[in-house]
Amino acid sequence: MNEVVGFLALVIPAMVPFVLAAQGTILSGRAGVFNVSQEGVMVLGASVGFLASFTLGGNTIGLLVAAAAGGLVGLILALATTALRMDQFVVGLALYFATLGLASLLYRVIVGVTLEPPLIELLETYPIPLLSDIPIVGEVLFDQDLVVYFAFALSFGLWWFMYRTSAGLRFRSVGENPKAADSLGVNVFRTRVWATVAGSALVAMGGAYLPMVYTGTFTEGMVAGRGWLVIALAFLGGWRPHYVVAGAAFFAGMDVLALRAQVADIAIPHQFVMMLPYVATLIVMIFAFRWARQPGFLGNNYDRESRLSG
Amino acid sequence: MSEVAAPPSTTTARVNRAAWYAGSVLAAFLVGGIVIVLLGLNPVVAFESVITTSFSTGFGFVETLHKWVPIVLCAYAFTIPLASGKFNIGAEGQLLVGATAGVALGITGSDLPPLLLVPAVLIAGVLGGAVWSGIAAFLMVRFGVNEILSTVLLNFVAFELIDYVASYVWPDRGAGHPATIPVGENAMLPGFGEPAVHAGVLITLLLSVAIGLAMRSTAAGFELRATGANPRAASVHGIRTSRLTAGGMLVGGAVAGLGGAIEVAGVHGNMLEGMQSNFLILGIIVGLMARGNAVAVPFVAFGIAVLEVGASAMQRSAQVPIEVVLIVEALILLFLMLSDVLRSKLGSRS
Amino acid sequence: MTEAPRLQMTGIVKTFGPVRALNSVDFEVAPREVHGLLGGNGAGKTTLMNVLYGLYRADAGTIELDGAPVTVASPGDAIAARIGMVHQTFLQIEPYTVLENIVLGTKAARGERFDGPKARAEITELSERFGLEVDLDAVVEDLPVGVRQRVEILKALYRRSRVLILDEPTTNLAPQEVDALFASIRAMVDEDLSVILITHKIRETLGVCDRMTVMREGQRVATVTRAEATAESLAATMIGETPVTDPTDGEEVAAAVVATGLASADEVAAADAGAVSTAPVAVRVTGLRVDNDQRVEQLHGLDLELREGEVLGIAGVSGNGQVELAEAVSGVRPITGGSVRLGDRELAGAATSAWLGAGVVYVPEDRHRDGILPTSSITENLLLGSQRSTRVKSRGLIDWKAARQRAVDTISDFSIRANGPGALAGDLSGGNIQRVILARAFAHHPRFLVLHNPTRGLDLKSTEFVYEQVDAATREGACVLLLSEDLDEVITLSDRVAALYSGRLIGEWTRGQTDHYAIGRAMIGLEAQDV
Amino acid sequence: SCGAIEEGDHEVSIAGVFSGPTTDADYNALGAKALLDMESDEVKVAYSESVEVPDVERVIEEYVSDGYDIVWTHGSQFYAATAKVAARHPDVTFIGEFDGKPKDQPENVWVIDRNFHTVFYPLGTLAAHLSQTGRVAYLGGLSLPFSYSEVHALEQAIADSGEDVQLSRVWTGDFNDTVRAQQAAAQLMSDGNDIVITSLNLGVVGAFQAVKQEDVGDAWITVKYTDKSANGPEHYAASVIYDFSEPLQKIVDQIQAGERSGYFALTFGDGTSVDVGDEVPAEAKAAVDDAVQRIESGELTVELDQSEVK
Ligand SMILES: Nc1ncnc2c1ncn2[C@@H]1O[C@H](COP(=O)(O)OP(=O)(O)OP(=O)(O)O)[C@@H](O)[C@H]1O
Ligand SMILES: Nc1ncnc2c1ncn2[C@@H]1O[C@H](COP(=O)(O)OP(=O)(O)OP(=O)(O)O)[C@@H](O)[C@H]1O
Ligand SMILES: [Mg+2]
Ligand SMILES: [Mg+2]
Repeated sequence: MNEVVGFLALVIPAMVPFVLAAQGTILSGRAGVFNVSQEGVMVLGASVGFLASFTLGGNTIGLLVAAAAGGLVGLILALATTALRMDQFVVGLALYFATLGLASLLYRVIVGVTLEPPLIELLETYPIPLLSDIPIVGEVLFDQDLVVYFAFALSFGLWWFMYRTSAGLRFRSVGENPKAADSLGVNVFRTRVWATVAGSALVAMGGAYLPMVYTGTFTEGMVAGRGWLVIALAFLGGWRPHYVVAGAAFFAGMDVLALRAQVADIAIPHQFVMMLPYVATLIVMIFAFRWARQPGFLGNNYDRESRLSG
Repeated sequence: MSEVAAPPSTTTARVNRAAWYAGSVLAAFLVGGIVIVLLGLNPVVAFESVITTSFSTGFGFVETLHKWVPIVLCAYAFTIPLASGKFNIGAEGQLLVGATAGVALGITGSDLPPLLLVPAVLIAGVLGGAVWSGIAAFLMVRFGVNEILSTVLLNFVAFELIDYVASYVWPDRGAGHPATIPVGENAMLPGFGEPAVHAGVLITLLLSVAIGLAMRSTAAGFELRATGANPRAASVHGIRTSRLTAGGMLVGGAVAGLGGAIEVAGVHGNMLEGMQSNFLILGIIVGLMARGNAVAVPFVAFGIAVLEVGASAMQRSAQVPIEVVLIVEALILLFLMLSDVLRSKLGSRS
Repeated sequence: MTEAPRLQMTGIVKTFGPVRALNSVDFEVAPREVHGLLGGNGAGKTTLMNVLYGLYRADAGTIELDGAPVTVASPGDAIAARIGMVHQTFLQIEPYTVLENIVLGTKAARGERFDGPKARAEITELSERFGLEVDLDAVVEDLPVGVRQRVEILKALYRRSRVLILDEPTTNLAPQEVDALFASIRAMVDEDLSVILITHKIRETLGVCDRMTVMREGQRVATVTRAEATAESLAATMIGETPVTDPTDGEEVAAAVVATGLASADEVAAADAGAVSTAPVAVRVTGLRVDNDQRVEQLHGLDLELREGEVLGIAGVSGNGQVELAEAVSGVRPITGGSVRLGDRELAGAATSAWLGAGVVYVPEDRHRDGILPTSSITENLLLGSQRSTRVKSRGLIDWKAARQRAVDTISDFSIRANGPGALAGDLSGGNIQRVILARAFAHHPRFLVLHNPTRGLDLKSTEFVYEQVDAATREGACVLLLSEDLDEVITLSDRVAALYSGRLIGEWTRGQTDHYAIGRAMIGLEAQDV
Repeated sequence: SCGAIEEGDHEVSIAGVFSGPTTDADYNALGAKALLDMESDEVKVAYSESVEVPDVERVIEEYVSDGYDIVWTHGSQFYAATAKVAARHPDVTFIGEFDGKPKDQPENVWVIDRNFHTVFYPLGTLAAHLSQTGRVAYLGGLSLPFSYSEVHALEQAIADSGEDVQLSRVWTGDFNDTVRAQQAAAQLMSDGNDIVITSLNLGVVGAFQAVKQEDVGDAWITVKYTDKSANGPEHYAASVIYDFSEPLQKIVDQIQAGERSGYFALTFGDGTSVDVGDEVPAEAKAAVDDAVQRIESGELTVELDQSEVK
């Protein structure tokens, strides 16, 4: 029992950056904008989130400033790919570089060379009354920090929005067939812009969560490829909010399991254990063809007057 | 992700485009210069070293050529599958597995004569890379697994794999870093001149010509592009699209794998963690800047190699922090794209 | 006229780069009028309507509705001004249901949940009133084109349009369905709508339109009332000349005559009656079994035979196995049973390229999806399929210079309206795309030509052109399998005609013995007469 | 510190090559500090940071061609390349780092032996005396020979202490992956270990956060390179602290005196020291002091065993 709780207690926070960043990714993806700047934006989020918490005091501020920074990057991506119709992939990669550089530069300017890393308080947990008293489930799910609750509420909200509201119906149509959506009066431009801005803000929050829950400080490599995995996760989850949560649980679970196996002194070279999450994902994808569908117009720019788009 | 077709190219159009591109690079450096000034550093010294490092010394030029090789090869690893509409984001994994295969042969076969061993090492690299992209190709054709996903994941698997090889199979105990012991002398590519340029540069040059020709003027190259443009129409007209896309992935992986083997046999003499550097991203950028045009790839790659070599010089000579280099690279890319937009806007007005 | 016109477009100009698609066009539609919009491929009909619908922004010109000027900068504005449009190529969200496609973006969907009972009831009522039956919960991508057409019309009606644009709506419909559509149009006009109908079929135009406007090369050339118009005058205006036909044989007469809609096809065909071919059998299909995309068997052991130089016409409403038949006998779709022999060569099971090599050439129905590489040049599109042939190569490599020259020649031979051989195929108008496809098909010197709806959406001149090409091919000994929903076309071109219904061939009529109504009945399954 | 070398400006010019950012408050910050301490009217310094192993040869060559007199590569991963370049440029003097004594050391290369195994011995002593559960853990980054030598030194110390303590070890695969270090440390704790001996760079910040989740006195952490007690003073057991300023100064002095090759082993009093936390019981602290003394006096030698840990 304790084993299970201990395991899940590690999995839940490990899921959060994946969930936030992947929901951000599918939000813009469902509007047709294929963002590939996640790795950089998460690092920027971690840096800016940490720096804001450190200088202004308070993690909430840090998260908000990180979200704003991410949103700004999203705005650049959105405008470049809608108003200017620049290639989404190239702009995304350029922003990956830029945000990666900016993250370190800001840290260098504000903190500089020191032998003592500056620290911020970690996020506090807020047990939900009654619910947190449920054995196992309560301990694991309802005794967490606020960002955990936010991530899950957001996922449910996104699912509700996309599949249960008419605004969601309009929203998804933009990523499937913007010309058809446009011909019915749906504002493709505006939809793409807000989805990309909001999506990128979520990605940055996913990054900002890392220093706040794990380390209390920013380090350059702390995102460690999660941004790239988030793209894989969006495909794995078929660009749907509910499947993405399941996919994030799978990623985080395999990751924690891999370390667990090492701690338990399993006599396999640790490199093979560390491969596990990636190999397992590939195997799962073999059976994922049923749900792994992507938005029909993902990655393409829409030009109303061109016959080639739409 | 769209419009990878090469724009029409008359001579004036080409000159015009080159001027625009030069302008965007300048603009990027201008903005970068402002950042450098704000940091209280000297942008003139910084940029001088970017431009001069590759050309002022023989060593700088050789280093630039040596950096050019993996960038070109990774760019092909990206653009060849892209022609058929597939995104190979796995060049670094393929490069590493190619390097592993190359190093395996270079170590175990160190007694063989160079005439045998060097080609064997390169071929091993090619096969290693092809196997790695082949996994993605198989999953794509057989099970419909998205290739972006599989190639990204296989990169991570490759990182662990080479860490294992460098830690357990042929570890170099004194390296202070995960690295294998050196390959035999006989496995090393011959060099020319002083400082020596390894033969991989020549191989890459020849390969570039071959790939450019193949993509442009062979039936297979045409079929690859046709598949990318409209897979249904291509198959209606007798093209075996899944075989072709899989083939494109395999060739892409093979080229990246060759890059790995050349890095082993030409530059490092062993396999070490981190040898993939940022060739994947640079390769993708080169491929995209060249609009997938195989002929343009080596030229664009040379520009990027000069920049890469010059970028670290900027840090050395003017203490410009490394992250400013990333920002300048991003700006170059953005401004290049922007120049395309502006150029076509102005063009359509006149 | 005492009433203000329902729609008044004045001085509309639209350019695409170097192409001047609309050159100061005036266009007027009266209230409760069915207004035909005619013109050759690329004349600018769709462009004019896209301007009206806000999809294209005009360079100059004004629009008035019921006497009041309106600005239409986006489709949203058009919908607000109660303009509805059924597009030439469907604009539908394929993974959505019919209901979702219809309510998408409307006010009704905004206030309540999108699958609410109110919207459902309203749409059901509309579809009954106008005879447009659909299953609201079906997913659009699974539907046959005819039904998807109805979805498009319902979309416009649901938005309470007062002006409804139908851009070539009949191309996908069987004769009976066309009749039903025209009945719906009449019902709409009775309810105060004005309808703009774009079509290439003069007979239809004369049948349903009150007035018609003819366009040519981006300009309006005439507007006439039905009373003033005759088929000949319309055709002449469209083409810009009186058609000079110098008939050398019966088929050409037939082609020209049908194209201009002058006479009943039956009469023409009768002129050359009874000529049963005795040439050797070129193609023999036996026991052909084929599945559709959903792996449901569509053809259950079909047999047919074609002799050299013969045209076998297959009439039928789409969705009865046409696509499966056409793709199976051209080697594109795998065959689950039976045999297809070309001469004495068995082709079943061979790769598509082998069929192509043997001389089987296929002109698919869906040009955009199956026919062209939209982002590639005309040169490259013309090369598609022959890239491995030695004809196009020099020293083992594709000779692009020669290919470009061939493209230049083809553009002039086939009168393709394009900006040179480097123009992207996707930028061409529908008719010109078809010319590219046909040019490519004929360049293969086919032994067996499979044509599926080859003139759908083509103007008179182009249609005539296709007929001439088919004729030339048969004279060289090729045999042709013609699948078409255009009964006139089938009867005119074919030596023998059969109807395809539910994956079975029903009846057989040889040239001169055809009977429009008998075939029509067979097409919709009223004549259960197996061969 | 700008500009290439101009003749006659300075007596000596020194270039430093660092593997990570100098803002890391860790190994590279130590290096940067040592180098910048040297800077004066007579001594010109410059450095490159975040240099990857595959690139280091080029970076060194560039400093050589810029005319630097001394090139110092900070980190044993750079030794092979340093020796290789040194052989090509007999006029320039190089300072490389190594774990142990290299076999063939060029005439113009100084070697700094980081001597990790020796300084880890007292940490083993400390852990043996401090542990209440009888289970202690080593948390490393990459499984390299030097980290094996640390593990063997710990084993030796534990055996010498006579306590019944079991040592387990985990490698996160990255010295700087803070998040994974946090997860691994958390798992080690939940597995019953009460002392975590880290051999990490930035990753240690994450490990601190995990250890801090436990009650004070029930869990301890030791760190390497810099004093990171501020991360969690109540759980902080000890650091092995490194200082490169003095050694570098000494070596440069000798080079200027004409001694162009040599071997400098960092050891207690000469570049390293052990700092024991205030909360550590006196008995354990005494044991550590004793171990340090015995090493300093030469009474005790810690065996250098770089063989793979099974
Ligand atoms: N985990 C879940 N939680 C809640 N509802 C679920 C869940 N899994 C599936 N569903 C149901 O499935 C529906 C959407 O899932 P599905 O994967 O079928 O999407 P879809 O409509 O096919 O998406 P699209 O067509 O946009 O790709 C939801 O409306 C919901 O009723
Ligand atoms: N989006 C576009 N981009 C470039 N050129 C266009 C575009 N739309 C139309 N054109 C050009 O404008 C002209 C008019 O085309 P349009 O589609 O209006 O013709 P049409 O009369 O509808 O022909 P069809 O009967 O073939 O449908 C053609 O030359 C066409 O190539
Ligand atoms: Mg049209
Ligand atoms: Mg679905």
